[in-house]
Amino acid sequence: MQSIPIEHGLILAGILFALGLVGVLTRRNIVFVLMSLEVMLNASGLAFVVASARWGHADGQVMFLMILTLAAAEVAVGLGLIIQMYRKFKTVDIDVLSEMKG
Amino acid sequence: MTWEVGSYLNIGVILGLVIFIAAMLIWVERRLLGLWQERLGPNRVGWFGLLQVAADMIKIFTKEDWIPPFADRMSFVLAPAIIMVVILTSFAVIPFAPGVGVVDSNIGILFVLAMASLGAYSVMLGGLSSDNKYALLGALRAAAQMVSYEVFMGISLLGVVALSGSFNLREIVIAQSDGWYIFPQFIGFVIFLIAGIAESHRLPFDIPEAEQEICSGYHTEYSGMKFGMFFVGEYLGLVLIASLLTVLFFGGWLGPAFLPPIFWFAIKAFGFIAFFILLRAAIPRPRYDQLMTYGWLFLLPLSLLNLLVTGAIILVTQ
Amino acid sequence: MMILFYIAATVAVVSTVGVIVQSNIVHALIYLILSLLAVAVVFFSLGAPFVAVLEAIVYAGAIMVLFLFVIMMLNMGQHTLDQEKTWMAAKDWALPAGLAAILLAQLLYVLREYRVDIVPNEVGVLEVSALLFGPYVLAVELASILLLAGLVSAYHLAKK
Amino acid sequence: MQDLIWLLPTFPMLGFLSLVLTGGSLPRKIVAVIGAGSVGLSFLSAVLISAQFLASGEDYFVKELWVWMAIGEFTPGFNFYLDGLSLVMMLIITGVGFLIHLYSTGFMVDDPAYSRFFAYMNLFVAAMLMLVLGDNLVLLYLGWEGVGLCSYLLIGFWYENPDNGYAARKAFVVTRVGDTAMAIGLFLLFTQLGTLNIQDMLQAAQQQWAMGSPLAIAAALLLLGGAVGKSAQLPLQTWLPDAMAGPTPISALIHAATMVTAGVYLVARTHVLFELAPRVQMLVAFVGLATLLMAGFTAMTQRDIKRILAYSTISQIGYMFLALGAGAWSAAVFHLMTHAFFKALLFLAAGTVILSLHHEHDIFKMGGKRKQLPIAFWSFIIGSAALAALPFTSGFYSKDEILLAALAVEGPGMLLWIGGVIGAFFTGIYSFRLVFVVFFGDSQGHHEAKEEAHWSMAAPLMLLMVLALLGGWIQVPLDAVFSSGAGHEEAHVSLLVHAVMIAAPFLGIGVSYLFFMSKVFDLDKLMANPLANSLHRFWFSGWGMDALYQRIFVNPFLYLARINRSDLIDSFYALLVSITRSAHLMLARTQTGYLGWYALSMAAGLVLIISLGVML
Repeated sequence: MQSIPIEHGLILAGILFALGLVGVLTRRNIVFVLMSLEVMLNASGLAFVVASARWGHADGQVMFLMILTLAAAEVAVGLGLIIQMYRKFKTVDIDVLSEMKG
Repeated sequence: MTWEVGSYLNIGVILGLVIFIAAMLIWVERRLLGLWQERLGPNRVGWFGLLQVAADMIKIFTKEDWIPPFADRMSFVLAPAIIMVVILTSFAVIPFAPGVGVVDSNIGILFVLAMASLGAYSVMLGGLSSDNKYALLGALRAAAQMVSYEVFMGISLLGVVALSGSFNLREIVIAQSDGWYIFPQFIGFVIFLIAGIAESHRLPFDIPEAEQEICSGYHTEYSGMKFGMFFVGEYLGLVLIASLLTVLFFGGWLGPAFLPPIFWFAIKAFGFIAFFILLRAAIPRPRYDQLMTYGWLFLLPLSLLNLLVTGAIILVTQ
Repeated sequence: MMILFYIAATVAVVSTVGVIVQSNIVHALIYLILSLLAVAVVFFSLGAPFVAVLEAIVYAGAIMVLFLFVIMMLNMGQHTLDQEKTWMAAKDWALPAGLAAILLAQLLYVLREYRVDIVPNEVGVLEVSALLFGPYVLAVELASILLLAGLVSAYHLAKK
Repeated sequence: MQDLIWLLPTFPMLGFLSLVLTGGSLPRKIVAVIGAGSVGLSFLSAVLISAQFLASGEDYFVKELWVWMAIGEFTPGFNFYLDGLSLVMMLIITGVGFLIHLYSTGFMVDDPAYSRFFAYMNLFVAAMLMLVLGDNLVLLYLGWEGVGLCSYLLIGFWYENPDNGYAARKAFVVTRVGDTAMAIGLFLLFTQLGTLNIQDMLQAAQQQWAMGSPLAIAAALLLLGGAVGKSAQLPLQTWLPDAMAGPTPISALIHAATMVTAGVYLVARTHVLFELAPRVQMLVAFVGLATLLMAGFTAMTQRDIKRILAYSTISQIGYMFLALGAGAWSAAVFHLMTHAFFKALLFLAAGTVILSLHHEHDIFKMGGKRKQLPIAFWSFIIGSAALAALPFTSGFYSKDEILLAALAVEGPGMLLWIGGVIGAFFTGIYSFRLVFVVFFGDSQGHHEAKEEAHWSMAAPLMLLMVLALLGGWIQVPLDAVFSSGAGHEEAHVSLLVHAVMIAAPFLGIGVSYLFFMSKVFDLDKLMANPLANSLHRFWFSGWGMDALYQRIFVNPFLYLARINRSDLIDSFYALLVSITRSAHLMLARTQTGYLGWYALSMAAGLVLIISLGVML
């Protein structure tokens, strides 16, 4: 079995994170924003798993499970909010929700 | 993870056999239904109508493979492929007999569950991309039903996992040398059976595609080979559930030595398939909300209780 | 395994790009599922089969179904697709993309000194479970409370 | 049974909790049963416990429940201490308290806040029992503040009227002055003697402090401060007349029979300290004397039936302080008990009169109520007789003891005695002035008197009448408590002394008769005299104490508050506020409400922080 350099795993996580960030920053459709957020969350989980593999411990995997739980709860609440928003504003444009300013 | 002996041959033979069996099931089902409903079933093409499947295949392959112009092309094409891929991949971890199987994985059960959860996309994407309200309704129903029953399916399996101490399907079969898990895990077996039928949306739980209510649901717009893939996929799912029941609760290939192990497996699996067909003939379809209520308010607590009691007994007896 | 890792990584990156540039939301979701599955394969190649499968079951199989479910419920139709295209003007992309690129460059710069090869050893279900119900049992309880809170609030929010 | 002493405060506490937690949703009958029944049960257990305690012949009994808190050496226990003194107090509180609760079930029956009333009353009884049964000063202080709180709540019971709220606040603030002194006293005792357990503390004080040592004087003075505040003695007496704003049963229970005598109890409980500081003890006597005379003058001039009784209470507690100062501890407690009987009787009877006249308080608008309210009339006759210490009533025995003890004091004994006798003379005047004006004479005003009250109001009056008449025959078991007490030797005094003491109240009654009954002397003519008139006004206002305090304390405080409103320090804070404000306005502009903008800022911040981390 060949070895994998750890930095490649971390670089992958970094690339995914950056891509997710671009998605969060550019999209106006809130569903896309949430999806990009999932990408970022997943990338951070990946970093944990890479670290776990580096040391041969299971702790990183446990952390990933926590992130998974967090993501599940976050998505449930986030999608509930999206449904509410769509009912109220008839749109998924996040910039419509800019009433709370100043 | 180890590959089985002669694996490439194995892969080819198993894939071919599984698909062939699934196709033949179409004929088997119609004959059996005919038998139970005191009519004949297909009997014109070939010996006992055995070539009916071949005839159907010729028809399906030559039919126009039409994609509605209003449909979302990518998802529309992807949907039937997903179900085929997902279920055929699941067969990779099924141990048919000693030395017969594709891989021997430590996470076999989880792999099957993962594939089953991905199978939901086939139905949902198919319904969503069709841009048809019946299809959408079917897809919505399918999403709720499959996601819900996946949960009980997973939990009902954990009793078996706890007893055998492994996620490896081959080890689970070997652990049943002393006794099949149908006895200590009867409740788990019943729940898994029900959840399995719901997961493969077979009758009587074919709510996503109920012909009488929503006009065949998610595959209303499908025709030709894409429809054929959905159709065969359903029978593949049937074979998969039957195989899983055999492996998890009925000792897999284990049996008296006068028959080779693979035959024992086949006999048990076919018994389940016949049982499923009998269910289709015998039981009416429940209402959608009844199915969901039944699942969340009865099956979920029951499966959790089953797991709890199993765990407690294991803890005490160890 | 090494080849598996690189193939999966490539797939993950490409499909993630697909997520952020797609204007059709269903397509974007399919790309996202693909990306998650690719990451699951990466996990597998790193010797973490348990989380790999969980990634497939929970992330790709359950959470993304929720997304699809909501998309179905909203059913936004053709005009949102067009709107989405107009929202994706190049000038809106410049600044975020630049920023993300800088961030990535920084990360790469920080990582330049690490040179550790990992030989993936399988860390299986047993080890993870022993940790989960040993030292991390409190975290598990908290996670379950979090899930309960998520359940209640999602029910409340989505209720009419 | 003695072990069950914790039941005593528990019953009313449970009553309080059940009434409070149901929030007034219970029907009145059940509220009455809970409210009065809990105190009744408490009384029953008090009687049983007392019987057992007296039969056992022990000097004291301690029930240790649990350690309240433990901070280093400071470990006050939640322990109950029973001896003769707390036994008497406990019986008075539960017994008289029960009668007043019973009376209240009838008196308050039309009040919308029936349940709240009984909740407060029950809480009060529980706190008061805690006060008298606590074996350490911290527990005592808990009860002390508890009764203060209940007093506040009940004075302001009819809070819709702002005046009542004002009276409640006044009572609270004025007693707080005394309580603060007392708290400081507790700190002093603890730091000096290392314990707050009363008995240990007293023993330690006797061992460590010499007679008249400055520490003993300071401790006694501080405790006296608390006692003076609670018992409405000079100079903190101004709150009690105003406290009459509460419902009449409250005045009977809290502001006559029990709470206001807590000061007497405190001094009696810690009498060893006062014996170590003879000057302070003398001060106690003179405080009592001054208070009783002052309150006597004022009571003669009041028009409000409850205020008259309130001043008479102040005056009677003055007698108790006089006794305490004279070292006649048991006489003080004895008078405390008889006073509880006849003053509760008077207040409750006054309540009946007030209720029958639709809450009319002015005695000169009453008159001729003898026939209409016979029970109230006889209650007043007996109560006033006991108050004026006519022979063979309960008040006679206790006041007699006090005056004899005062006479026996070395030094200013004669002065104290004469003052006490003059006070008795005044007592005769004002108590019978009340009787003559209210019950004899012509019926004044347009008020239609109601029928005599329900049995729940009549029965307590009857019982209290018996107690007020015969209470003087009760032997209080105090010898063991005050064994060290001075002034206990039988003083041989001449017959003349006795004659004067018996004659003084009769003289007062006679004067009162001449003024208010037969009208031999014309009051109006007397009032025409400018000197008498101004004196009357001076006394009526309670020797102008309220106005004095308004000038000395309240006005300067308000003045200080006013000039502090816009001072330099404030402007500094105002600058802070304006800086914060402008910063806020600046930052607020970054709050665009666009999620993308926020995320962008976060990302930029992240980039910045990582750059810093990488560079450095």
